Amino acid sequence: MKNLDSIFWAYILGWAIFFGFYLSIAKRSNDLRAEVDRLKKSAPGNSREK
Amino acid sequence: MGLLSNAAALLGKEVRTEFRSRELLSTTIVFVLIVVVLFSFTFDPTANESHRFGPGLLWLAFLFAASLMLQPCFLREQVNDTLSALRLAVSDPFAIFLAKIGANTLFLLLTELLMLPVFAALFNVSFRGQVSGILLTFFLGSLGISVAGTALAAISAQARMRELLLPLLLLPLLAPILVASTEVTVSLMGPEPFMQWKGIGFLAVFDVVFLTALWLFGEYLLEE
Amino acid sequence: MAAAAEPSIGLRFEKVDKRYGAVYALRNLTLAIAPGECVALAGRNGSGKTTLLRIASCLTRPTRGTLSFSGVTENQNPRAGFVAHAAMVYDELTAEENLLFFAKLLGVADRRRLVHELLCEVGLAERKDSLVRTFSRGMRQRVAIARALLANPSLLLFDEPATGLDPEATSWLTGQLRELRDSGCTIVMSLHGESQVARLATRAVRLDAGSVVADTRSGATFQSVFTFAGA
Amino acid sequence: MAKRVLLGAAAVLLVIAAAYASFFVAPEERTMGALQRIFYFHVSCAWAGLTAFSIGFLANLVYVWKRKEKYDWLGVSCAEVGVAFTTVVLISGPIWAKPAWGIYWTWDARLTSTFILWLLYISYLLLRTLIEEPDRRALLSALFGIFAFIDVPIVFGAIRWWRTQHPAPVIMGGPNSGLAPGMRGTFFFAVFAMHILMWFLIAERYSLEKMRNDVELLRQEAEAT
Repeated sequence: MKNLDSIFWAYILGWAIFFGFYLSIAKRSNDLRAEVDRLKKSAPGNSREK
Repeated sequence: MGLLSNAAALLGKEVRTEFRSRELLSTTIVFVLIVVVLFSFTFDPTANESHRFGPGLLWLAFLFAASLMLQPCFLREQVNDTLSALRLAVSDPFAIFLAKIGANTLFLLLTELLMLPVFAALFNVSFRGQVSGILLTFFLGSLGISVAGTALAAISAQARMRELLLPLLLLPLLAPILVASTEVTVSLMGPEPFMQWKGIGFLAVFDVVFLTALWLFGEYLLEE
Repeated sequence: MAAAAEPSIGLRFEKVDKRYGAVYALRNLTLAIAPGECVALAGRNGSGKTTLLRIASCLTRPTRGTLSFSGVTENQNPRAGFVAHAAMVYDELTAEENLLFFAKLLGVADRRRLVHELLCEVGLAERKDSLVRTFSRGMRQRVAIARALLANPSLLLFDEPATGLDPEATSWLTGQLRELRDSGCTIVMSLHGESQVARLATRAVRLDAGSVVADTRSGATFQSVFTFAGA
Repeated sequence: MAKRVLLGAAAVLLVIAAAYASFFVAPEERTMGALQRIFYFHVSCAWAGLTAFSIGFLANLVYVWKRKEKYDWLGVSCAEVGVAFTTVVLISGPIWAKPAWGIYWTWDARLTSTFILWLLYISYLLLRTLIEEPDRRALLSALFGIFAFIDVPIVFGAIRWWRTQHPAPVIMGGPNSGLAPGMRGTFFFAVFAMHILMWFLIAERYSLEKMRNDVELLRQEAEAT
């Protein structure tokens, strides 16, 4: 049935977008965590414990 | 000093400075002229149903012109930081918005009326006998554009890339104005013209909603 | 110079912070200025002088803390006269048109007479019909001062009024300020180091990194406030 | 941290269950056949997107009033999640419309106002990148968020009055107007699943924004010494 694969594509694209969005959040979070560690290392003296 | 008298004084200044230099009006009129002429290249002018899609193109030209014309609205006030002087002098910051909306609506209306005959000729549309209806539509449409446009000009004046940002913020917001104005203008310029009061009411609702929003949140737009 | 008819205005900063993102322009600033005082603000660039004046003029809101006025009816804007770095007048209008416009906004009665009088006092009577665009820095400062005096304010704020003025304009400015001070106006002015204008001050306060670090009212000498070799 | 992982797992499981239900549990729709099964995914995403934007609108209002940073963080999180959901709606819509009605785009009031909503919030996110100073950015984007949100019902009204030529088919008419009992259960389960996913994504994005602020404070301190 032709239109079954259109449903298939709709679902796949939909989930791809959600997963891609979550990945972008995760990636941005990791970059920030790396930044936090870098900052902590460079100025250990006065950085407040997070 | 009341809100209205403040707004009147401010409007007087806006109009006087504009008619002294006339730079805003002249550039806007020429811009709309160019856009309308270019639009008319895109189809066969002798087509008999040009009255159906001509007004749409006309209003699109007005929206583009407005999104560029509203740029200097607050940028001019940043020169010499006159915006701070205004904020200190007026009793209610909404007066500043009222005056700028009045000035922008006036300039837009002037541009639109000057363009009407040119548009009628290019798109071979007749508007005899319907001038009052068209005037009302042009006024309500321009007011809607000015209200939303002045609010967003205050925002974009404080951001980078402001020349590109204002059209980007404003054009999607004005989608209802574009649809409503085009529909009313089409029915006015059609073979048997009639007045779509529903559309006029719709435009009035848009104007009131955004004027109220500006009245509630206007002072925060100017805040430092 | 019209004497300040209304009772002079005092103002009080109570633990005021002003934050731009993570940068503190003002940090926990507490300062009380009594009516009629003529306060000079000293401090390096970025010490918070301009921010303090912009908050005092109600143009900017403090992020935290409060600013209160005495001698003003409940929550009524004190309509302070504010002369900043920018002239705050329109280039495309003439000096007279600018003053008439702002007088109309402020609802000043008998505008023409007051504007004419102010223009004479600030020495711009013969240039009243030329556009502000054509004015020099000194002349812009005069128009700005005239604009600030339109509402006959009893609180006047100046942000480095003397910078960029030639000696002749500076002595004119000093004379104007002395007259205003003697007429009971409360004046707060930020100054760039010791200068002829600073000697008018009845009190000097030094700001550093957004807080008060020296105040002649709490013992510091004028000399130390202005030449404080802060860290 | 564990709570968020739990929420994430729940969201994923629920969405898969909803998909399963819409394929196997819900009865076959007479006229459109299997094609109609995308309806549960498409409309539940639209509702979740709209809920996200509504929460964002409230966050904007409260930020303008209270000026607390956390409302700004919530506002931008809801906006981004809303854009993600609306993107799915705008993609799954035409994919389904083509076989069903032979056209990719219909001037249907809901679809069009969703598209304008999507454009407005793309501009909202772009505006945020063009203002550096955090407090200014928060205030101005909150104000634009308010103007953008009140525009959407007006767009919906305009399109419905002038542009919806053919009456939307029964299924699209109103989600539960033409729904048989079996369908309604699946439909609301799908809506519930999508809202859990929305909640999870907003929570994740919110913690990212909060971390970004902490980093800024740390960077500021590092510079200060």
